[in-house]
Amino acid sequence: MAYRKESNPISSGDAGVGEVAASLPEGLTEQDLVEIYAKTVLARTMDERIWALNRQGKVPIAASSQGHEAAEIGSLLAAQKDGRTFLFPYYRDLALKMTAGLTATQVMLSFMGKDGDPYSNGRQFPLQGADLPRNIIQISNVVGAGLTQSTGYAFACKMLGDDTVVLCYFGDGASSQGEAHEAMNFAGVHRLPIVFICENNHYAISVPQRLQMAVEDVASRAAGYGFPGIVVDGLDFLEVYATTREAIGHARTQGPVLLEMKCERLMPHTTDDDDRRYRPPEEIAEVRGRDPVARLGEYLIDQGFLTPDRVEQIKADALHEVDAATDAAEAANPPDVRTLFDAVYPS
Amino acid sequence: MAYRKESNPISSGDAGVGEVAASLPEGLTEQDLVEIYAKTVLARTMDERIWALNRQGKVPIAASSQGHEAAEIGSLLAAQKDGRTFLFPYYRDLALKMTAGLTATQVMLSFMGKDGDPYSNGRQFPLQGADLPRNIIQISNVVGAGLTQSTGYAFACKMLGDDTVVLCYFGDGASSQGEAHEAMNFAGVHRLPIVFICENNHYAISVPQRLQMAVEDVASRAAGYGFPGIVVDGLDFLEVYATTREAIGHARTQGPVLLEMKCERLMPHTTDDDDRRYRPPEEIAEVRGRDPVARLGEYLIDQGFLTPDRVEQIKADALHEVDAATDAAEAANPPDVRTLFDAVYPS
Amino acid sequence: MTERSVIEAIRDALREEMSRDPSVFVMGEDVGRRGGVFLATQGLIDDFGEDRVIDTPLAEASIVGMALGSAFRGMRPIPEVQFSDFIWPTINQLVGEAARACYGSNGALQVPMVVRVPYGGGIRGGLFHSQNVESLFFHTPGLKVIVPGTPYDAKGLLKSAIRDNSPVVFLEHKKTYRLVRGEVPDDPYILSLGQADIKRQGGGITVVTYGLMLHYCLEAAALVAGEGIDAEVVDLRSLCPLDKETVLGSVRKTGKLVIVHEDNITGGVGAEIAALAADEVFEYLDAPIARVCGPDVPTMPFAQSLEDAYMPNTEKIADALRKQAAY
Amino acid sequence: MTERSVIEAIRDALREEMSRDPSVFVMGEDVGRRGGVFLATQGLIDDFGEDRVIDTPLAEASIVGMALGSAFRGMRPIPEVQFSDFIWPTINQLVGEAARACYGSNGALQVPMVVRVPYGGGIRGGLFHSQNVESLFFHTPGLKVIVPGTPYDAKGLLKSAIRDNSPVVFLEHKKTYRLVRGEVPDDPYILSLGQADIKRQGGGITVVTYGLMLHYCLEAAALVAGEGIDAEVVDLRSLCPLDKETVLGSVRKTGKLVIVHEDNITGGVGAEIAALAADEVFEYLDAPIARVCGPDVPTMPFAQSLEDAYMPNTEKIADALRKQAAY
Ligand SMILES: Cc1ncc(C[n+]2csc(CCOP(=O)(O)OP(=O)(O)O)c2C)c(N)n1
Ligand SMILES: Cc1ncc(C[n+]2csc(CCOP(=O)(O)OP(=O)(O)O)c2C)c(N)n1
Ligand SMILES: [Mg+2]
Ligand SMILES: [Mg+2]
Repeated sequence: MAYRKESNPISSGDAGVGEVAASLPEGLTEQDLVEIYAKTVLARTMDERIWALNRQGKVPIAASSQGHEAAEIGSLLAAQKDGRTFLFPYYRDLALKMTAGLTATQVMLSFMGKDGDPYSNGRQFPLQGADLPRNIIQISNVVGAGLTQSTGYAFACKMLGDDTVVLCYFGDGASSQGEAHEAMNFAGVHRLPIVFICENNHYAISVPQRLQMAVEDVASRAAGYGFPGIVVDGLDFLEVYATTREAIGHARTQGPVLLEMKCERLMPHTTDDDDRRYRPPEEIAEVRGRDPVARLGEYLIDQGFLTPDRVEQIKADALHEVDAATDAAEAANPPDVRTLFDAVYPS
Repeated sequence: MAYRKESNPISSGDAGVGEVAASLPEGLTEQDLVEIYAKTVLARTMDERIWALNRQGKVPIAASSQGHEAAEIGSLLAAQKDGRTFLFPYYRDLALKMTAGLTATQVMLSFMGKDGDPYSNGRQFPLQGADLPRNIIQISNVVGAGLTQSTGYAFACKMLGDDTVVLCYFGDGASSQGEAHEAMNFAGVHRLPIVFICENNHYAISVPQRLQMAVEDVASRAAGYGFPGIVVDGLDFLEVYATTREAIGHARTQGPVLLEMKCERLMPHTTDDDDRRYRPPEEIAEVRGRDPVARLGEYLIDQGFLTPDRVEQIKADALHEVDAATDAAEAANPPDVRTLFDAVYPS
Repeated sequence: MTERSVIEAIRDALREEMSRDPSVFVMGEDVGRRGGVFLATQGLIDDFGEDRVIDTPLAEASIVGMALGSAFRGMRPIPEVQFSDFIWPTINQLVGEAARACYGSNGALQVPMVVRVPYGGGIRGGLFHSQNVESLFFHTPGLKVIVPGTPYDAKGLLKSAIRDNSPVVFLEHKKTYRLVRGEVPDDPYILSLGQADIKRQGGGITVVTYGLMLHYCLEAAALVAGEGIDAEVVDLRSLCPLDKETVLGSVRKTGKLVIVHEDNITGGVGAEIAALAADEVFEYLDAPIARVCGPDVPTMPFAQSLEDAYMPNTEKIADALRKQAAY
Repeated sequence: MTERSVIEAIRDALREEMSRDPSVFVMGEDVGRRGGVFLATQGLIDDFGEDRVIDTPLAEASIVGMALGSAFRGMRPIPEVQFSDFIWPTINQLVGEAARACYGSNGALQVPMVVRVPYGGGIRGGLFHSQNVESLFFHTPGLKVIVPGTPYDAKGLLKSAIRDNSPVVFLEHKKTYRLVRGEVPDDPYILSLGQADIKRQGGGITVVTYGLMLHYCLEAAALVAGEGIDAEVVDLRSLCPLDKETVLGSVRKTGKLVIVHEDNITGGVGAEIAALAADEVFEYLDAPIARVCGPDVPTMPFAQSLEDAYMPNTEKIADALRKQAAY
């Protein structure tokens, strides 16, 4: 874990991190990794399919997780192992939301705006709304709005004396919003059980990091709120897992952590975007070579946890699952027009 | 200048600061100090009178500068000596606004909401609006709103290639607003010619600093925006003057500085407030002993720049001036009711 | 029955609901030891502690955003916006997020939150301590908007609002806080949200109003009664849900409609009342629909002379009634 | 004359004004290399450089707050809010500050700023990329609010807005961007702010509308013309200043009024139009005033079926015209 940098270091007695690169991080088995790899591949396959369906006019809009999978699924796995977390993800978190437990068909229904979309039943952009059975809220895709909400959620957990830790996800772009400041400041004052996770892919749509901030690391802001800021390689599944695990522990007992995961956006911003307008071709090419899913697969083969054949099988299974989901969602009904007036107010 | 602390140190070649406590800061003469002392006393006398007039029902509302005079007038003097600055003060800046050149009568007209109020002609709370002849804008008393405006002003100065430096004043309370973050972040990205001056009196009305932030110094946030943050003793006129001077120079050539001046609020928040509801009596007593105006007077006597008699004369002159202003303002007319509809749009 | 001021009634409601339900809490600037700048929360910190009476940093967007988040965890937050004029930074969380959380999650999320907002002028507040802000909220499906005018209504409606599972904007006219006093039952009671109240019966002209203006309308109605003008004064109390039936029923009876509010006229709540009448009871109308409202300037100025010129008052309302009667 | 789309007309206006006046500049998220998400600013960075085409951080409040500050220094900023749905964080700077800077400084400050805002639905934008946000701005004295519906109007009005010394909210319906094309003069022209335009003459029913709905109204009018219904279509174009005279003059002529907008009905702009008519031309009215508007739900959902159910369309408008004609 050479990458990891700390400002205002985390004051945890947790050993092991940074020293045991060769062995698995605490709490993780070979079996876990194989299972999570299959889920990662499924998410990637879904992500690619959705993009293709957009080109066919069947999915109006999609944001891709490609390049963010290690950050999302690695941190999710830490949360799931912990078992007492609540998540506020953002719109680029298909891989996370899917791995959290939605079926492929449910995901596809959401992307097509069909009846049965578990987040909003077709009212919102894909996977926006809430998935309470899986402890996820993302009311909207308004950038930055989730930070104060998740802070308030964490505050309520503290008031109620339960031991939930909130994970709040956002991009580098969102870090510029005033509410990011307000949320972190309050979380610091009350030492709330929250981990702020910035998936920094160096772009807010087309705006590069140099026009967004004068610092290298969003995590450097944590010092101004009185809590630790940590930078990790967001393409490295194990580093993400281990650091998130540690951050959750810290948050539960000592207060907030700002965890910055350096990711890459392998695709354009959304299906509506053409990144060639603003990203040099060399950069696009270079970045697409830095694929966290491929990296995880290679690692698992290297370690002997998977054979290349098994990897191919996993990919084939994923494709099959996504095919079936596509068919099911295409055949599904649109939401009934009479639902237009439902739930303006709670019933 | 033992007090001064720097985070992310200012990179100025300017010598002298911190080394010449015994002699006067660069650019300042004995004559300057005597003149500015007279203005400081005038501002204090005005401030006390306004409070008294409020109790008589003649001034509906006032916020007092008492305890902030060294910060306000010291930094203003640095700006005036520089000669190429533009100011965005806030509502507690009576001492600054007055010393910037308003007559005592103009100030009084403003506090009474009379015709002739130079800031808004009676539309706004006292001294809110604009005083363009003296390079001052404060559109409103909405806390925090001036930070992005002043940043935009500095951005325009940079675009136009002039060499104005903007001074933006705000309290510790305002530092919690999202726009404080947005403003500083943008100023950092574009290295704008702006000095952010936080008059930290440790309270936002009744809310103490410990409930506002988890850090000791607002200035510690500057590192997260890539520019210097400096803490000075805001009760020390000379330290304020010298550091502001240096910060203006830095801002003009290298970009923003966040200057935090530790002040004390000697009075309740406004004439509507009763600070005994939330401030321990010992604290109130202790704080009222730390009077920057008295301190400046003692210093000038110590240094032999003024005699005690001269000080008494200055006070008597101030009282006389304020008496005359009070009479003039009381005799003045209210704004003509026909002006209600003026200037909704520019003419 | 005990005589209470509006501010006392609000304080009583807060205290009773906080005692009744541990998930109710208040948060905002200066709500703690200071007791709020208007003392609405005075004493609550002594009774319920720092954990349920939260002095927040000065950051309105987060006050509402965090309240919203806490509601998702099952709390019933009562964030206070110190003055209505400072509500603008909360609009994204309030109008963009809270109002749609239920709809946008297809009913999965509920937002039992009451945003308390001291508003309104006539108190030398100038441009930034006097605003009427109801029209945006009135226009936002998903919110409820309550505007009480009396201590009785304030208490009963605030208690209901706190028990409601929708986000409620609860608008308290600052000038009524101490000025308006009235009888309040000693026993617990609540008033359901969404019912207008006919505060004065009459057969000649319907006057629709709310908030501080209710009192000026009642005064004006009393003033012109001696001239043979028989006004019925409908106090909306709740802007959303809007009690269309009571309003339109009254217009059906009187055939004449005057709408009174302090907010500036163009695009105000009064426009909707007029539009509803001009559509749904058109055939009953015997006269043009009149509005007595603030003029289209950016809120009332600070100077007494200018503030008086802005404010609708008893005399201006009485004149409108006379004109309407003579039509 | 050349045929242009709305987005092309807007781009032309920006380019012409930036060429004409060096104090004009654009700022916003992605307005630079990306050319804006709708390509309204495409190519400007090549012609005018990074200094006048500013890609900002993702922080709307500061985009407007900084634009305002730059206007005080004599610039003429054109901040873009990427989607109307994200305008809420700017409200304090826009409604609280910019709209009152002139009034609150007794005329000392001017704000020559145009906030460009792509808005509106019918493009599968769902709850957070479809909003109609005009009503709050319409209700705010100190702002001007422009809502063009055609390329000709968009160009001429945007150029005037840029030259105006008041803060202008310039609302561009996203669905018109590429869908609506029309002739635009090759020679420079401007259109003055505050004048409605009668887009179709008729003597039977007045239809008042703006934005995308203009086109549906024209279609509906054409549709029912064959049935002997003679509708006059008034395109407001400017909500503030509001051209009351053109609207009321038309109603005086026709005696019947239908108001059409996409925004949800309660408290929308249509309410004010109805209220004005019910007051000032009451005696000319031969029928109840009808409104065809979005329903009171939080903006249009994402699913095609639900979006269609939300949107006013030609058929719904034609039905209202028929009903009005039959009254
Ligand atoms: C408040 C707001 N402003 C603008 C947008 C439009 N928008 C959507 S995503 C985005 C960029 C976000 O960048 P970042 O936070 O870095 O996330 P990323 O997409 O890179 O993962 C923008 C500008 C929005 N959804 N919300
Ligand atoms: C946006 C906003 N919120 C609340 C207020 C009410 N208010 C006025 S001053 C103040 C406290 C400000 O504290 P600080 O910034 O520290 O300045 P100080 O008064 O201590 O100098 C508050 C809450 C306001 N004017 N504007
Ligand atoms: Mg990004
Ligand atoms: Mg303070």
